[in-house]
Amino acid sequence: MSAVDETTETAAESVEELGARARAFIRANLRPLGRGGHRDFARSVVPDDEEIASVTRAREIQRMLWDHDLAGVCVPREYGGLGLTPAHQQALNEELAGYEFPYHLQTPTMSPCMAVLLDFGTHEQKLRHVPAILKGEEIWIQFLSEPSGGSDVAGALTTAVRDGDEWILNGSKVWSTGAWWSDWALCLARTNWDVPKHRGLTVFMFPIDQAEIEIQRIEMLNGNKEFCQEFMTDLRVPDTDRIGEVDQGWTVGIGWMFHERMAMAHNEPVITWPPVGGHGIYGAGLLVDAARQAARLDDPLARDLIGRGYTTALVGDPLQRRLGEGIAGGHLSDQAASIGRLYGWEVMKAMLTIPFELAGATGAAWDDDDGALYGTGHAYMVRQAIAIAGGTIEMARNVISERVLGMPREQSFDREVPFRDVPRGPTS
Amino acid sequence: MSAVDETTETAAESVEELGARARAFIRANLRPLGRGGHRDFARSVVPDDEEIASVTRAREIQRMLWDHDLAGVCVPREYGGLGLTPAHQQALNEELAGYEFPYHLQTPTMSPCMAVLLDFGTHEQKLRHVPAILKGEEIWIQFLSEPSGGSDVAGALTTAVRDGDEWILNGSKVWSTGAWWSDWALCLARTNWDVPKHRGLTVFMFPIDQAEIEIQRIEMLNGNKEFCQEFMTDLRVPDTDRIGEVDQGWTVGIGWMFHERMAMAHNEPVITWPPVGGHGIYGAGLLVDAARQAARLDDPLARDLIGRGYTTALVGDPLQRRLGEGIAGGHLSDQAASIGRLYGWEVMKAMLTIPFELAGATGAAWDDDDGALYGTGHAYMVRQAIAIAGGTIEMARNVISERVLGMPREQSFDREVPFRDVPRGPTS
Amino acid sequence: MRWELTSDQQFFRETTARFLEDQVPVATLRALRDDPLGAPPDYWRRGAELGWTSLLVGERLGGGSISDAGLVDLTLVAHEFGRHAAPGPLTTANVAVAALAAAGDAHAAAVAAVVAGESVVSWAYGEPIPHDGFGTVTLEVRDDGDSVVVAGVKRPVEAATQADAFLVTGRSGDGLTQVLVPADAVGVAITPLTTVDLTRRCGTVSFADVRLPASAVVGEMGGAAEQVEHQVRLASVLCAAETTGAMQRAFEMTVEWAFERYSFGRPLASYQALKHRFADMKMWLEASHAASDAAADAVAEGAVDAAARASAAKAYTGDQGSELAHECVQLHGGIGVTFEHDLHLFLRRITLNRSLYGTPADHRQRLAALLIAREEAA
Amino acid sequence: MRWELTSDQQFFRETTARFLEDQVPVATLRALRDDPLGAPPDYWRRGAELGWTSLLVGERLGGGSISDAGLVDLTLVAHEFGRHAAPGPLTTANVAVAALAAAGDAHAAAVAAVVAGESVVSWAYGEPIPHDGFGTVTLEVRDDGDSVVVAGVKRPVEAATQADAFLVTGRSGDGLTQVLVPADAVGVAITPLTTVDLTRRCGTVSFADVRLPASAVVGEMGGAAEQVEHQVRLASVLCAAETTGAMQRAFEMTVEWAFERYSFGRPLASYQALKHRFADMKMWLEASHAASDAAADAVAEGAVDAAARASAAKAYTGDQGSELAHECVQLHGGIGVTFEHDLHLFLRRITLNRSLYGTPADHRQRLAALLIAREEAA
Repeated sequence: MSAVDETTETAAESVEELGARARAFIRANLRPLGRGGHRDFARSVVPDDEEIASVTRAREIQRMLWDHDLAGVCVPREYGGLGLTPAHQQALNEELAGYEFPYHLQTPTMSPCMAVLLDFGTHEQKLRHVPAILKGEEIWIQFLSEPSGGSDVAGALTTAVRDGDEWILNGSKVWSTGAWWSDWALCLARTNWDVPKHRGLTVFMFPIDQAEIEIQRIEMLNGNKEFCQEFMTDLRVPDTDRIGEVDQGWTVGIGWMFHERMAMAHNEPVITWPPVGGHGIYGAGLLVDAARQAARLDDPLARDLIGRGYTTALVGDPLQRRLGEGIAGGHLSDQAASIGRLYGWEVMKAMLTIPFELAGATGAAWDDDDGALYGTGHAYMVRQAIAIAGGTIEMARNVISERVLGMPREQSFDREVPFRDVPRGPTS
Repeated sequence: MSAVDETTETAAESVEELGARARAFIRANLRPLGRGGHRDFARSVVPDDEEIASVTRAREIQRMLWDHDLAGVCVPREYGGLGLTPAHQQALNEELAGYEFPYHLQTPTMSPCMAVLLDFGTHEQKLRHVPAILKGEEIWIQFLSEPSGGSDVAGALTTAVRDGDEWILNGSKVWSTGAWWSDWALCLARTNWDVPKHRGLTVFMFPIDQAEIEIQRIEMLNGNKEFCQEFMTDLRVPDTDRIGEVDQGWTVGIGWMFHERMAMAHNEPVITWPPVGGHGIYGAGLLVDAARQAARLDDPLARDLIGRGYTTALVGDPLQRRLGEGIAGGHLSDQAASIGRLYGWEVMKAMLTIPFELAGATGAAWDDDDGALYGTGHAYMVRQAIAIAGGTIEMARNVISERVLGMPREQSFDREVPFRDVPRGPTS
Repeated sequence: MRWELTSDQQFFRETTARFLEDQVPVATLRALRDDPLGAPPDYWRRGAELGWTSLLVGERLGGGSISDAGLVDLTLVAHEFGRHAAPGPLTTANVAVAALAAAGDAHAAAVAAVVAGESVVSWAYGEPIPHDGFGTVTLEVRDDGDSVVVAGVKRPVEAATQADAFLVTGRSGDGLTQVLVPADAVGVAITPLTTVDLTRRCGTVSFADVRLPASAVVGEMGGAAEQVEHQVRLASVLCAAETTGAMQRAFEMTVEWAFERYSFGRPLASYQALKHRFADMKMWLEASHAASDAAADAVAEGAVDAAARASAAKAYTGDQGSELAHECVQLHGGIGVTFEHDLHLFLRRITLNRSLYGTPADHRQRLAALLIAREEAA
Repeated sequence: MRWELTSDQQFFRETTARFLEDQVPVATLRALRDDPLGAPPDYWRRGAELGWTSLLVGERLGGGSISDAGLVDLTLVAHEFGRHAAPGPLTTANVAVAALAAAGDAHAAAVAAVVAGESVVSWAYGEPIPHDGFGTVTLEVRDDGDSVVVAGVKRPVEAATQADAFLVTGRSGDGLTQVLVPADAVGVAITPLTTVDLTRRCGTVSFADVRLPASAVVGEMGGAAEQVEHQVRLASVLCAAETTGAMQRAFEMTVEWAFERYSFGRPLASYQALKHRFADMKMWLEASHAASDAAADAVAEGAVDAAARASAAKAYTGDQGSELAHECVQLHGGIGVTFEHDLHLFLRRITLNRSLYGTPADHRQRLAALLIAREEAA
């Protein structure tokens, strides 16, 4: 499965040419990242006005990429992309090392949302949304997880009922990133309760800014309010905004999961993201920043931790490339994307844990003058979010053992029975 | 469940008095352990003559303990013991730190074998064997695991068929320690194939040196031949050497497992074993010996490893004491012994891994002059034996989650069907 | 916590538990998030009436213990503090008052005020980067005739903005000196830090040539090394006991969740991959209980292995407490990382205790030094 | 190993695989356990004919590669060596001959003999405790007019008792010097070591003022540092590739076992706790493939991150290879620790590669130094 048009004409531009063009653009237009003092969702609470400002900046950068023919490197030309190869995208990514990039528009907008649209949308649906996304005009989110659902996204309780040319949606979704500053949503809903769970789902898309959608922001333990919960009450969606067939939404859902895992693994050709081995927001360089701030650059124990983190990061990029190539070349099933998702957690765990370990007591108590050690305790405490959001690591391990290695499936009590009869708790 | 007679009369001797007496005996009679150059089953191949010599020495020490009223501290007086408390045994253990002790007679002889006999044997059976064991005259082994069995010891295929006042045994047992220098065996056999597996087992005891028992020594990957496999062909055992009721052997088996776990955890009051936090064969002191030999005593990374190992060892003794007291006091189920078995692995893993890590390249290639680093690579490679023998750590985790925490049992296909119908492989 | 308590200990523990349930339920803890003191009014004084601050002080100075070993009794309070993620400077205030009491009658008035809960004295030990290596003391205490001069910076100091005075550990040439410095002394500056815990606060306290009468010295000038070492052990024991209580609570919540939460039509508790992780957690939890109880006994008795047992308990609960808390979050899924859920209260407490008074890595270095010394002597 | 090979590479790899299956099946490996050379007669020479020793040597000196990158081709051989736990000094001999060839025509005859498999030259780099810190070189090479004098001890040296000569890395004042020393030179003493591997042997080689003509120097006197650094990278890449092959084989054996072995009436492969561990192992395995292939590319191309990629591959495969091999043993149960079973052949190979040419901890220190230098320069 791939969001990339395999039939694209031979690339007019070489990888090196694109890289050179990207380098020139970046140096002329983008701001280099500062050293130390990384403030991100994990370490600190970003005030709303700053958050809005960075979303606005991300839209600007995306528009500049569009204007300079650097947006949608792997997206087919008919939908506004360049129709080039993953290697071209990688050349752009590598040039971005150390520079700002349109962080807020990558995941979930480019993938899984746009990737799902490219795989399953109609020609008209793609024409309407893909160029808008590539210009930075539409930011998308996923209406996927539900409060009761945990790892079982196919167990969606959000219900869509047909009413003429429209559908009426009711239910609640959760863990969408930044719903309050996003434009469109991709939503998995139940359209049939009388069949087993995978056979009664349908996918819809709709604008978020509607009276029938109430957005509540979820406060994470570190005070961050990036994630939201949404409540849909009699939300009407035209049938033309349905993606895929009625009750066949799990076909779309499987592709959706695939792209989500690839995105979590930073292994999606439609995503623009600098390599993690480099410096930058989650690059290994931040470990050196932390050790320097802790005055431990010469401490063998600190160096051991830096070496561990750098190893983890350095292995990440080639692994994701190997998985991508293995899937594209038919050496691996699509499901192997879960390996990348699991490894993505290894990298982030190292990046969120090691600075805390380097910080000593400053990891528990800090102030504004602590530079790269600011908020390392928050980052450490919230780190499991990365092992949960975007599909838990437990689900990834299930998928790897069952779908990649072919081991027997876990016993389940929801596969053969109508969804309304599935046990949902100790008393049911 | 306890091998200790709860009704014993009030101890005539205080813990301190016994400790003082033990100290005097030990200093007068036992050899202090040398420093460095630990040669054990994991690091090196002990030649057979050396092995026999140490077994003989172990019997001598046990006999000296007997002669000095220090054998069987917690064993009832009527069977030759002192009828004292676990605290008395602990006082003896602590005095043994740094001295030789009758290693070869502790496990499986004292526990699980003697402990099972004390729990389930008849008065006559105990009178016949327990004093002999305490004098060092009988070394026992377990005929428990089978080549096909893995973790499922209750799935025994060794069969016992009744013939008048005797039983005829056929089958194979494996992973018995030092069968070739031991005297008696405790054996779990199937006496009924037409009932579910736990309901058709019976326990027997018999001398090992018989023509109907063929002993093959198993070579471990490090060249050590401590373990054996035995083949029984028409072995006749009198019914008076049956322990427990016919077909009720799993009742004995549950006690047997319990004592095996307690023994693996060095948490059996009938076992004499110096504390692991000290120095001695697997004491934390060996980590210092290894670091000294590696000339890394001042290396912070080496010290971190030493600190890790020492922490693991120091926590071990109080944990085992806590579990023992918790079980004895009714705060924990007997099944909590599995926690101690699991932790015992943590300690041994540290003791077998850290010296290898300290050794650097010497861990892969050594000679006779390498002192405490001799054979660390062998010890490292064979370390999982400790996580397998005496009940795997996987079984321990099953027991802790299911029997201690009360979580749902794993689905099994062998609980309700006659044992002969249980699937044993992909084709059955 | 140990299996068997005397009935007096049991009553003492339950009194504190009931008080905490009543005074600082989780809703109150959340509400205290931005409160400068991080505790309800009069909370600490009433806790002191229950005995929270008197257990390491001898009877002659107004203290007393429930059993023979006041430190063991105090770990019962610490355990309940962990179970309830309770506010209050329990560790730092007790370590400080133990030091004041150990100096005899010289600071009897200060001791009495602390014991009564009318005053908080906080131990100021750690120093800022680059002097934050565990055990490093660079703050200077100068003898100047009838007065002493204190110069340097301490960080993090628990309850910095709440304390009435600080027990400051400083250096005088080759020796260590401890000084009781009022928070309002001229030259003392206190700035708050953002702290991982919801109610326990830390700050930076700087001493700009603070001049005090010589009587402010606690113990002998330059002769405090042994006392400071004892304080490290006390703090380690109390952190370990409190962390164990927090682990216990987080674990119980998560076991309960595993039975109630269904996924794919089955409770989480029925999945073997999770069951095995619960088994490991149960082992860490029981080992933490055992390690911290053994450390309390050893330090209370002044056993030869007291330093090692205290550091082993601190290192073990620090590492395994964090692992357990992260596993509990993971097993809860998304709800586990929200502020709305209670789990983070315990994760925070575990994280704070791990970081203060020596990280696990710091204590491993101590343990290695202790073991090497023991082996070299053997 | 990479997904896509050219047909030439594929043919080359298969030729070696078939040769190894034919010449050194596991029964043969077991039989070689006590053999002094650890290999069948003529095995190495015939392997050399297949190209095992020529890939890092330019065509002018009799070598040549299958693709553009001889090192990449050589990792295909190393991978098969790992999969078969094959005997032979593959890493050490190739690193040594690459160094000889890099010195131009000076050692053409020695190069030709190695390429033909008629001679084995082994790289003597590491030194005994207390000089065993990775990268430490204390062996002395003295310039003495027309001759050089070599004094010191090297350990462990692969194939020590088998080698015809040693490429010895030594120190000359501030610089490094490499010397080609015949094994039978006066003053050379070789003593075997017990080695974890079944067929690959190590020994200690001491040089008691061994005097050789100045022409024995490889490269410039005192100017070998850069070449030695390149050798460390080559050895790291080859160890990583070989270890990945051994991991692949151990993993395949264990997956197969999990499907065939029944416990409690179910295959092991149906237990979720084990399935999740297999998932982690699969991740380590794919990551090891990726890391070692990326390292081979980077070193072959002389990329700016070549040193970091080589060390990351060595560290990652060293740690994760050992973890995977131990997990495979554990999942096999008792049979997995026996000599009778094949699994230990791969565990041994992984353990040896982990320990030679820098342990994972050594390479982490290198990686930290590289990253710090990069960041300081940025």
